Amino acid sequence: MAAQNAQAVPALDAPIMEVKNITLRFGGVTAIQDISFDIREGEVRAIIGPNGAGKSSMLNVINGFYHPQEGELWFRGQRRLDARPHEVAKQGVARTFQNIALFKGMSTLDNIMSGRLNKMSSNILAQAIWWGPAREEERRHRESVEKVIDFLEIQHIRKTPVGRLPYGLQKRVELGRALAAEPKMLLLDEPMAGMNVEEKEDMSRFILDVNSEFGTTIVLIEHDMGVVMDISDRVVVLDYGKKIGDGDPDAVRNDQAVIDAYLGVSHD
Amino acid sequence: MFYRESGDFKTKYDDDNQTFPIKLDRWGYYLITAVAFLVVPFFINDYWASAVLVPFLIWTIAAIGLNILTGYCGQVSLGTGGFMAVGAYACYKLMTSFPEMSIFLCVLLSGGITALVGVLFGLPSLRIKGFYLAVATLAAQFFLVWLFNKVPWFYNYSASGQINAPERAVFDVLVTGPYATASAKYLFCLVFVFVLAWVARNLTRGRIGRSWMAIRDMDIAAEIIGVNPLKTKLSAFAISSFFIGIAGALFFSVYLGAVEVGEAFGITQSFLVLFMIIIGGLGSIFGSFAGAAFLVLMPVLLKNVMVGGLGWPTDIAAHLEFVIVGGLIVFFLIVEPHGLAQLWRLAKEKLRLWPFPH
Amino acid sequence: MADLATFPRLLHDRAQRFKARPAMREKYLGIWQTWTWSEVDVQVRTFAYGLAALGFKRGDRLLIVGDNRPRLYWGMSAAQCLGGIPVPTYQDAVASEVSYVVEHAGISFVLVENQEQADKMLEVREDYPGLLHIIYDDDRGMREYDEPGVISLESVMSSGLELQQRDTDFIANEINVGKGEDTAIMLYTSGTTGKPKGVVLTHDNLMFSAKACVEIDSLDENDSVLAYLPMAWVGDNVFSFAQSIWCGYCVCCPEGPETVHTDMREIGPTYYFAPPRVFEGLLTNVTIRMEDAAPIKRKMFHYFMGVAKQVGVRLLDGEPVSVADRLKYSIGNILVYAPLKDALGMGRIRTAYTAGEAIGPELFQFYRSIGVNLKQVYGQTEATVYVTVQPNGQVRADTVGVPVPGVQLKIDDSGEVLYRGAGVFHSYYKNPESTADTKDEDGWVSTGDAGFMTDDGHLRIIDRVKDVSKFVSGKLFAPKYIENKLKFFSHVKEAVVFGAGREQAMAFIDMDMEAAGNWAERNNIAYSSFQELAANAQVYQMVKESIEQVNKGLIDDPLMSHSQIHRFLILPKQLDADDGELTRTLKVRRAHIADKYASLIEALYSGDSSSFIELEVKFEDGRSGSVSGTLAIEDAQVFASRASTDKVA
Amino acid sequence: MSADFLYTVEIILNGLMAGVMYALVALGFVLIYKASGIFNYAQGVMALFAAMTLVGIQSGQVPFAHLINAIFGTEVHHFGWTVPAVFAIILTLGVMVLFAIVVERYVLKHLVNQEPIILFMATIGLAYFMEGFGDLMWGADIKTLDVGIPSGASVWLEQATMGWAGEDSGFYGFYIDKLDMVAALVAIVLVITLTLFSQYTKTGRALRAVADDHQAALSVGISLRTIWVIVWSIAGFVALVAGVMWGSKSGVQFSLSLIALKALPVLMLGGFTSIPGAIVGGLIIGVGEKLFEFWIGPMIGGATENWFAYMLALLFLVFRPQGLFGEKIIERV
Repeated sequence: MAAQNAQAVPALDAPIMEVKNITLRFGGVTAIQDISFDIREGEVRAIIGPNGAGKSSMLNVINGFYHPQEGELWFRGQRRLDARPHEVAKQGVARTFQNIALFKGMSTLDNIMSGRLNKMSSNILAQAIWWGPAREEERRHRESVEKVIDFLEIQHIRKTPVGRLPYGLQKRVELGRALAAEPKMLLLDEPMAGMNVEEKEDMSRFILDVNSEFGTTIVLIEHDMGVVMDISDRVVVLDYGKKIGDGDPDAVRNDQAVIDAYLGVSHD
Repeated sequence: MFYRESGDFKTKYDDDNQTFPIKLDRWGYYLITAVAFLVVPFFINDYWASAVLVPFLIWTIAAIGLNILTGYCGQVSLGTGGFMAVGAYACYKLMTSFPEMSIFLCVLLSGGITALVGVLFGLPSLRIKGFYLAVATLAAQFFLVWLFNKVPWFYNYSASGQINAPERAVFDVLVTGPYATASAKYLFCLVFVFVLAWVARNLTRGRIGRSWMAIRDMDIAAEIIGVNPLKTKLSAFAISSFFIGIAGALFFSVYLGAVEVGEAFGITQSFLVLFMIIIGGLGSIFGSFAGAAFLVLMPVLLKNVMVGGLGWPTDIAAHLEFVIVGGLIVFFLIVEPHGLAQLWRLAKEKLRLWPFPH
Repeated sequence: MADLATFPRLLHDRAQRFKARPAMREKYLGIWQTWTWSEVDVQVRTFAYGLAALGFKRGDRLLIVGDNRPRLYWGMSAAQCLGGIPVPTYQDAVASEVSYVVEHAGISFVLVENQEQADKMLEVREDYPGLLHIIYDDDRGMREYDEPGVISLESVMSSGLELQQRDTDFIANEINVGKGEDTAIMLYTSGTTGKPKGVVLTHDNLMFSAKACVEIDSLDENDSVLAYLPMAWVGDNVFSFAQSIWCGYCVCCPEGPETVHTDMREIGPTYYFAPPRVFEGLLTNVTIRMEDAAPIKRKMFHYFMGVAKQVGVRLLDGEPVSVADRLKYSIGNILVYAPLKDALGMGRIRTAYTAGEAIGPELFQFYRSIGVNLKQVYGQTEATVYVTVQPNGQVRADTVGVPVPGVQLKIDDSGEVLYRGAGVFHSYYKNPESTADTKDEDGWVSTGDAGFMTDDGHLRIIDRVKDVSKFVSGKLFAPKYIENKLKFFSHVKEAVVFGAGREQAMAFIDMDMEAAGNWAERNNIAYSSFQELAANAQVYQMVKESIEQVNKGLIDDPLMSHSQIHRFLILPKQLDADDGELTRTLKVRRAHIADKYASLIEALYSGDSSSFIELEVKFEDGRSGSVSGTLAIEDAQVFASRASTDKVA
Repeated sequence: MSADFLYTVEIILNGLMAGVMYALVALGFVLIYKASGIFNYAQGVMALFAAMTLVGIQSGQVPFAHLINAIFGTEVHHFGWTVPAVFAIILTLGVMVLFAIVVERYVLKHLVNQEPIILFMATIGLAYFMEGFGDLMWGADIKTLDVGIPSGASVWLEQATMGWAGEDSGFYGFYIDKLDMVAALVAIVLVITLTLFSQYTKTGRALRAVADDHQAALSVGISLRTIWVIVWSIAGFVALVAGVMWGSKSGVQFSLSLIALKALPVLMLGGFTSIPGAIVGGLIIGVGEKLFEFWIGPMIGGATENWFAYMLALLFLVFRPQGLFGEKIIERV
């Protein structure tokens, strides 16, 4: 994270990612239809919408897990062709999952260390004899990971297998794993689902801290409207795979189409 | 109870990350290593070497190998016997084609060749998962055994179809062939076990090991955080096969001396190694040792009790062995799916917490 | 060797002497980051240069707010280098409390641990604009602060480095100017009444206490201590700062307040200090965890704890113990004591101290019996900790030890303990009246505690002087002392002892419903209400026996023997905060009770064998009703004093 | 029609017959997998065990004779009676049901909620156990099984087709074993019966439901444990049928248990959950391996049946990981 600290505060207006006319289908079902929006460098961008609106699919498109049939993705000024998720990760996109996707067989520390896997490169021979570069690499990354642990205040569970942790802490560890990758853009899929008020407050604080401390761009799906309105800079609203609203929280809140979608006005 | 951890604190990541971070464990490890290298060779006799220690060491290598693939990377393989055969035949061809080559190098190269074959058969793992993959690895098992049986080049066109290990020496001490002493065979295998276990530990604790475990625990999430599934799975297949190949080479050259492929490297061996890692503990190097020890020792013990002690016919003892091994596997899976290693971990945890229960 | 009169000089000397030995450790980023003595010396000097660059001058005060962090301790040293005065304050104090200290001490520099403390100081600054410089250690969340004067420790250090290059001898010269009688530190005592008072301690004071660790416990540079008690507390300054620099032992800072226990287990300090409540908390924790153990293990545990109780303390004191007992104890040591100590992080302790308040004898002996060399020290901020301390081999549960070499003790007519010596504080800052009240012209300091010296020269504390009064005979009457002894019995929940201005002591007993109920069940005593059980003759008999036991214990004390309880009764209802009989913190409100139960007290003194009473009671559901009935009053046997000629009643 | 062509047809026919036998074993796997998510590796050994038990009962063998003799120094081997095939089959069925109950009670019950791979390994353990247990119970010698199924070449078929390729072509007519034909017939009947059972009976519907949703199955009113017993009993029955067929064909011996290994590629091909898949997969593999051995075998040393099925399945899966009849897997996160 030290490297990022040194970076200048990015210009807020430059888009880090542009989503252009994306359409995604599964068999005959259209999950996302002709959606376009942009994500600016350093902002907190929320994607909201009722269940089945295509929010998670959108996230999956952004990080390369699904490949849309139509449309373009532009990341940091370059068109991104269909890339495998691990390639997208290397470009600086990290994410957390709606249903916690931690590595159950590992400790908190190892889980977060695994977030740095794509920054590690020592060769297999050096690793086999645990010599020089491998050892040095491990040491260096451990320190960065420890900073993440310190940042998220999870020192006390450092060596605990994640399976034994309560839900709220697991969510935090998962955020830690994503942060460890020092992403330029962080995708959070319902980071506060199933949390109590206190845990939500903690999580909101961490998200805002990440955003301000490291200048990380954050894309967030969240159901709790209060949280969304509090912490996001701009909001995209999806409904039935279509975009029905886009703008700052206040504008979106007062948008008739959005209100209709949430109040369940029938679709024609 | 015996652990005194106060004051055993870490001031460096290297110390925190070492294999035996607790002082008592470290001493235990040093002690066992010292006994294995400095004491056992002077007391070993032919019976102990051939019935217990040498097979234990060789199976340990195979078990570590399979554990890397199955326990760490989550790819179940039933092709261990076939890969051991590759190691054995590679070793035979190397020994006979390059008589000057050091036996150490022969064995290592055999591992390397097996690794290449392993990668080849690992390729489908990118598309096939779970049981499907397990069954697919049987293809390797059957195909490879068939290959070594049917292609005479592999057994140098010998009439019997068998391969026989020529005599080779290390520092003028024979380690293969009928005249090799028990202690020479034992020490030769021990060196491999010692180094390979250390290598396995190193690999599993660093970048590669974490990639494997990430794939094992949740392959989709692993890919999304940046783990390349292709490289990771293939590296697991390669390294696993390297270990298994070495085990096969040693099994042939040091232990058996003469091999008929269907018998020595049949599917039974594949299952045997799988059982070792289940009983020992998936995802644990210690478990590989424990599982190998268990499955090598238990038949010897049963045989001694039933045939030697009670005077029963050997075939009944053999059948009972099946019943007991099978029963134990089921028992272990029910009681402790993570095997002896987990039992050991729990016991250790208890001892560390003593006198508190939790 | 230079004259080591001040701590900056001492530190520099230790840096030459202990060089690469560890001086401080801090659990940070998962490992124990370690600084050697030379490194600490360099850091402190750089810090001092940095402070100087900010304009910190001789006599300036540096407020320090935060958990125990190495850099905060260095801040103390750095300020001292420049002839400044560190003022550590409680990290959990709210802004308004800190505000008083800032204003009173006239503080313009503050060193804070993190954002939370920085926010607090910014809040203080709204009312007190003199607070110019806020230096923070942890930069988490501080990036966006652009308030003037808020500056990171890192940048202070780097400007320090710059200044150092320009003026290489500056700090060395400043250190040389310092004298032993200079103020080393100012500690605000959280007075229970009135505003906090700033206790001014000089380098000489601290040096006196620093040397005590070598003289009493022969600590050296191989020892280590865990710094986890508030930096504002005098003990931490002595144990984690002054003594460490003197002896060269290592000070270890835990990762955070919630990991103190794990960190303690890892470090395994050899020197330990905790108030009784910490020891009590640990013991409770042990008991609770053992409850969950399998029956066999629990039995074994209790068996060996029994063995320890019998012989552990004697072994520790070097008294003769039979071979069989030694054997039992050593088995117990393998199975229970050693692992237990290890789990508590006390496996390597050479000396542990408790102070601050009286420690229960059971609790005290528990730790000693498993081989932890726990001792009591009696001290005060004003004494720079040490007044009396228990030397090895002379440790008792009921005394606080002998005067530390260099300290004189005397007991005045009212029974109050006074002391004087090298550790006695300079003054209360800007508060000459209080200084004069506490310290007389001859240097005697009043402790506010009543006590006496035992025959073998140990000090025994009875109570606070203000809680002690007199019988008509003019003899000392210390109700709390006796009440505490009574409360030691499980069936006595509270006791209220009367005697001030009377001839004899009498007692109200407030029965413990749970313990008494259990006891009744075991003895097949039927009862339908508290009142009924409280009036039960067998219960009376049991209480009577307890009181007589206490009486018997009192006769050994010449000062206390006439305080034996002559008569008592058991109250028909429990003392209750809702009825105004207890404070909300569950302390007995003596005056209120005396008032409310005046008729009962009269009955006790009149010699009646019973008394009728009717009481208003508030029930839990808010209704009120009355309890009435005739209470029995019983005599308790009192014993002839061995030491005096008091008559038996 | 050329002789080569007819030879090929004969091979295909024989392959189809063998394929039916593979399918028969595979069916047992599918049933258990569908109902309990368990990949039952012990299916092959169950067939062996069933066949051994059948022979043992039929010939009046004393169970555990060797063990008893070894322990007590006695010499008991036979009761001295023989049991008619029909009764023996019914008794064997009873043993298999008993076995199902024991498995449910002592194994499955304790392994609920474990990962599939753990369950798989448990069945390998079970297979080992049963193998040793069967040998202990009935002895490990090779036994002949005869329940009256006709065997040997179908002379009628051979004669009827003789000369199709012309007199001089060297083609003597189709050579097909009667046993294979009976097996095919039995397998077809079995498949139809099972299909009807699962479609039209309450229990059958519950079995199907349990695969999709444990809760739903419970709401039908049959406990999960009962369902498991039923499924394992049916699998035992299928194993018995397979055991009888294979045992009649090549004797009851250890290698019989290896037919499970033959069924595995069939399953990979057909998909673990599909009954039609098992049948079609069996046929493809049966025909495939015979043709391969006929055409390619001689060039590379023969005995390719050992591995051909696996290689075929492997290659197939690489291109279609969900098998023939499996649904396309959409991965989610």
